[in-house]
Amino acid sequence: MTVKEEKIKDVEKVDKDTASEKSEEPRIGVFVCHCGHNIAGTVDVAEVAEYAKTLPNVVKAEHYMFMCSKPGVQMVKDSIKELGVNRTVVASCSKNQHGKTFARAIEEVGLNKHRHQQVNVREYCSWVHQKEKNKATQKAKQLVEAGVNRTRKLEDVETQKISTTKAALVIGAGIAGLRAANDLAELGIPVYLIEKESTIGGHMTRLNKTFPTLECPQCSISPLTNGVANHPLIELYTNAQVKEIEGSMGNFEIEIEIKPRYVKDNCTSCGECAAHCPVEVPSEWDMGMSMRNAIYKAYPQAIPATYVRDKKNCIECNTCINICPVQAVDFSMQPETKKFKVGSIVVAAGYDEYDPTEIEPYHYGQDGYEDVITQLKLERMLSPTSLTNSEVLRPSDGKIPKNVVMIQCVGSRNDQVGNPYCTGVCCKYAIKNARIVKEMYPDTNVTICYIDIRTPGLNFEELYKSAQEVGVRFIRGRPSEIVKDPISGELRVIVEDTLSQTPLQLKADLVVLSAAMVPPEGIGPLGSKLHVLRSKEGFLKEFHIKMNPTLSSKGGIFLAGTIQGPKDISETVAHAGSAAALAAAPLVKGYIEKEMLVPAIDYELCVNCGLCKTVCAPAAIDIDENGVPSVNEVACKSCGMCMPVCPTAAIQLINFRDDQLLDEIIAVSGGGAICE
Amino acid sequence: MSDVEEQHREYKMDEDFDPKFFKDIERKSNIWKCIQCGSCTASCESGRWTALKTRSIVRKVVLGDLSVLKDPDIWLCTTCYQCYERCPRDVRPTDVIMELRNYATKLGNISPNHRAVVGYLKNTGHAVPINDEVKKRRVELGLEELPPTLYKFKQEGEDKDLKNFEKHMFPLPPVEEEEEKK
Amino acid sequence: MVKEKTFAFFLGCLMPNRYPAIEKSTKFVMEKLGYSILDMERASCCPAPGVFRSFNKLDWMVAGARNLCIAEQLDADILTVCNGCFGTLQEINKHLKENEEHKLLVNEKLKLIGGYEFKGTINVRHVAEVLGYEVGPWGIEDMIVRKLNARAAVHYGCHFLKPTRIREIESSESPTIVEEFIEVLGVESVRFKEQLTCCGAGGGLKAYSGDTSMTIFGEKMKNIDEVKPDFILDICPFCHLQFETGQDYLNKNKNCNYDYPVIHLSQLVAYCMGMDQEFVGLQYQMMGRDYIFGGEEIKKEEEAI
Amino acid sequence: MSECEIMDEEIQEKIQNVVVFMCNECGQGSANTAGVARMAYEPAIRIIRVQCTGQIGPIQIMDALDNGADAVACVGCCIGACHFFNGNLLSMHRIKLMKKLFKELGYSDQFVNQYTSRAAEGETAVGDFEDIVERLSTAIKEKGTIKDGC
Repeated sequence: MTVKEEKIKDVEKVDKDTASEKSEEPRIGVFVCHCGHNIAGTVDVAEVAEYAKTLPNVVKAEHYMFMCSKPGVQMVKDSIKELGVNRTVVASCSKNQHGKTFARAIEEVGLNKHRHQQVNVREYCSWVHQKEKNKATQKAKQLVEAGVNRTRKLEDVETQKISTTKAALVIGAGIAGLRAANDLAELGIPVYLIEKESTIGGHMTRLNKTFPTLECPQCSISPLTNGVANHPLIELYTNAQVKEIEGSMGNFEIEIEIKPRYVKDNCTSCGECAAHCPVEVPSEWDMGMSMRNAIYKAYPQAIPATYVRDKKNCIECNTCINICPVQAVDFSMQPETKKFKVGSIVVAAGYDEYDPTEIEPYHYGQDGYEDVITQLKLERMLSPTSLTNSEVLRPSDGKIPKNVVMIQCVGSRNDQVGNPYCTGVCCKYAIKNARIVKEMYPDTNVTICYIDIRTPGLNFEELYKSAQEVGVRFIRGRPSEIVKDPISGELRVIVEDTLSQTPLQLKADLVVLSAAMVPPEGIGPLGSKLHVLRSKEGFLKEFHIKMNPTLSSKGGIFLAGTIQGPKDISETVAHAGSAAALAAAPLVKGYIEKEMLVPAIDYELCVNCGLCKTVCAPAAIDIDENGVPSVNEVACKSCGMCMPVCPTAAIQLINFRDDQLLDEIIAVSGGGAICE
Repeated sequence: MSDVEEQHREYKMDEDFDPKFFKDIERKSNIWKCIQCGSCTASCESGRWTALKTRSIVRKVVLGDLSVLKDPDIWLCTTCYQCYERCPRDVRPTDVIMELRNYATKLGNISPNHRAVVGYLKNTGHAVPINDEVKKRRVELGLEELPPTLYKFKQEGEDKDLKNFEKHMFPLPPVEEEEEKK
Repeated sequence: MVKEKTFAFFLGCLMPNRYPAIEKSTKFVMEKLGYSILDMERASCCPAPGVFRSFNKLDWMVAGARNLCIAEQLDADILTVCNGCFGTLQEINKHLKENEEHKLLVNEKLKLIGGYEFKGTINVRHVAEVLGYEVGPWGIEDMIVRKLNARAAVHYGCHFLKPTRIREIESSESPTIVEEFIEVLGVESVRFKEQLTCCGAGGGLKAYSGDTSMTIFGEKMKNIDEVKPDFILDICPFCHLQFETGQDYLNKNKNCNYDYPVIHLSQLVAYCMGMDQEFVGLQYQMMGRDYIFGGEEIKKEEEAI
Repeated sequence: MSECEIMDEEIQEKIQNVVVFMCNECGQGSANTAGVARMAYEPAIRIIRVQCTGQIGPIQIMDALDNGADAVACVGCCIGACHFFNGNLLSMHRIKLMKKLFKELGYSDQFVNQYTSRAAEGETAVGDFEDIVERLSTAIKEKGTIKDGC
């Protein structure tokens, strides 16, 4: 008796008691189907049925022309009613095809549908061994025998209806978050919308015009921002971040931490405090292209309109407190935390623009190279609310540039920097900006240095053609370096025009880098709080790129927009809409139906090693403080991967326990049936 | 294909290329992933003044165009490694050009000056042999007249290493006669 | 293991056979800093990468490995003063340590030409890197006897920093190792256009076609001439040779009249540490013969030179 | 004439049962497609459906070999497409370790194998089965079957 047998024996002993209490002595019904000639043509079904009779615990063994037909199914039901059969085996086609019909049939007669075992003797046996009839019959016998062994110890698995809290959390209030929040609210679901910054709208409020139709972004985002701001069902929290997330699909407990605004809500946003505030720092919202005070509002149409004080730069001179006509400024506000329950979470944390300082030959951000900017900074200069009132000026001397050179693929399609992907967006917005600049200053020569112009989709090729017509020069070559002449201070972009094979040195008064889209800065901690998997590029990983691009790796958590990967605005809105719809489904229905095919932990055997937690991809196993694991049944995907890693076989997936599998393996390996 | 067409044929066919030839060129270099972006030629300082176009050399290797081996431009590279640093696909063009030079020497196109340098190495152990004027300076500076390198031991008669250099190292194909080369 | 504070001094070709002054000043500096310098008997050419690696990569590695074995027998790291030698030896050393297959091939041929066997127990160091990082500006401060105040055009060369993934010393786009070091000597590094480009001599180009190498060098000299430095500071005898013969060639053929003295880092440091001007060897060089360093003596306890 | 016929008789009847664990998603899907397309393969192949090949540990494999199976194989989804994220990678890793263990014990390491397949491709599954039988027959030629304790 090897050590393994003893171990299995003890487990069996434990299981036998629990199993037998629940389902009295097993009485198995075996039904072999002819499936016309599909099975009977190769396998001698009568012989198989005869053999099944001889197996232990088998009380009824029949073979019939078409088991899946009405009379066939009725035959199964009768056997349960009359002979008290409590486990059924049907040897016919595959589980995906008719497994469900027999499962539903035995459920109608009061038997738990998991007590049925489908044996595939058609696709796995008769159809593929048509030349070896004798061997096919032997194989069919063994498969049926395995089915019988397997069904002997099947336990009940009931499907639970778990009620869901009818509320949703949306993280991030960019265009994706606003869209998702709005769609959810329209379905009557209360939404908690939290935003890390002090104002909502995300990157879109910074843009000057959006491609391909060059309409201004305010008109596509302001209905959403206003709609969200005063929607009865949406609670908006700005300056707020997720602190803790517990629970699983359908019932999450969320704790958020709201950083203080130091300005009460009765602020009429008259702007007096900012006007008199002595402190001036570069404004992050304006990408550093203009200054803001220590107490500020990001941009005139910001929502919420209340001002916010930046504690780090504030010198506490109290002028804002004294000057405020409604005494809204209050330095004593403390960070507060809020807890609430939600059914689903939509993550719409957006993206960050790649910081090109890492590419040293372009000297971005080094002193003396102020005229090397990124596309977002150019958008800020062009936009109506900019400091330069939408004039394009050189940051170094404020003059209008004579030569503007745009460089594509900065930080993307670059293995050295570790971003091998192409965002598919930089070409579109570079061409848009190039055209706008060329139209504003016809005698400035605008050049785009590209590797491949990628403008797929409707009316983007027209955008490309219109830029060419207006006179934007396109040079195919990736610039290697931006050189500054120390004496004249003039920038030159060194590039090879690969189409005419001539190395060029382009004079450039202003260089605009089309920087890639990279995962946002706070993605690490957010990802670990949500227990979701991330792709190798750092974005959150979708469940399946085609079948389910908006569900994350964990049930109940959905991804909207660029947090899942680089997208342009129209794709983001479509993606956010689908995320909202999927997130709303369990909430509108009110419950989640989940088959409780989940692991059971035998705490006598468990040594608290925590290995099961490491292997569980949907993070459904939580370890409490003294190391005892517990299974979060709703989050479990019943994949069974925790079983082999458990050193003491303490965790066993119901109906896939080691001994249940062992019985089936024994039969299939030719070791003969085992009896009770 | 009559030979008249053969002469004026401007287009190339698959037979003119032999991509297998460069199969194991610098296995580490990812030359087959080159997207022809031109960063290498743009950062090439020698290419600004000469006909050296690194990108088109890499292109010819990827296509398997063997004319690149006879092309004198590959000898204009100063191995400054700027293209090696700046290639977004990590193709390491400097190593590729050095490898091409290896193939080229096997075919025999070596410049006479380089051949002379190999000669110096083989009989003095140095690419730049010493001369009397420098010997005088060394003495004035208080250093011994001959540095303790191979050349000094050759003067003192035991130069077995140098003989081995002669025998085993840097075998160069013989100099073809003039007319064959043209 | 490798002995502390000792270096096997790899001479190479250009230093001993053209600019012995650099050899003299390097020995002087190292001994003053407390390092013991061993002679590498039977060392040969590194061999020069431009010419020999272009002919036969395997034989290039074998010749280089032979020099490494000599240093391994002395059980000391190699010290070089030339970018070419440093580039070759460091790359071969690192490559053979990582690539088993080539190591066997090379060892096989090494046995053939003299019974050497590459083990990979030493590292290859460059004088600029030893001074810049190991000794550092703080280490040399109190050894300075003469503090200059001059403006120098620093030329890094190519093989010292690049390829960065193999040399792993410092970024090749904005290096500061030499600038920071010579600041202590009272020398201010003056920026000029395209400072980090190549002097035009490498890759066997100087031998292959002298005039191409001179056109590249001409551009370099034009940029240097714009900022009018006091002297040109280099860390490689081959660049040293190129700057010397280049200025002479441009003066003769392209009617310019450059006369910038070309000084190697070792010469500069040796002079500042008290070696008298005569040993620095400017008088043997073609350019800037009569350049007087200037700079005042630092009146500290006057130790004998 | 499918390749398995030309195998000589003596090896042929030595192969009685080959246990193949197939995952519920793509593994058994490809066997299904092969069945629907009537692709013949060696009748000794016995298929067991499991939730994911990541669920199959050394215990199940040793059980199968203990009880008379001539070879064991796992067919999971292809890399990156596992419905439970890394099930197929875990089982690939386990089977690699078991192969090493077999070799150390002196058995041929061809008794355990891991394959991946896609639900839509029947030929991949049949190709895997033929590969299992072929490796098994070479192993038996060299060292005999696992039963007679080679």
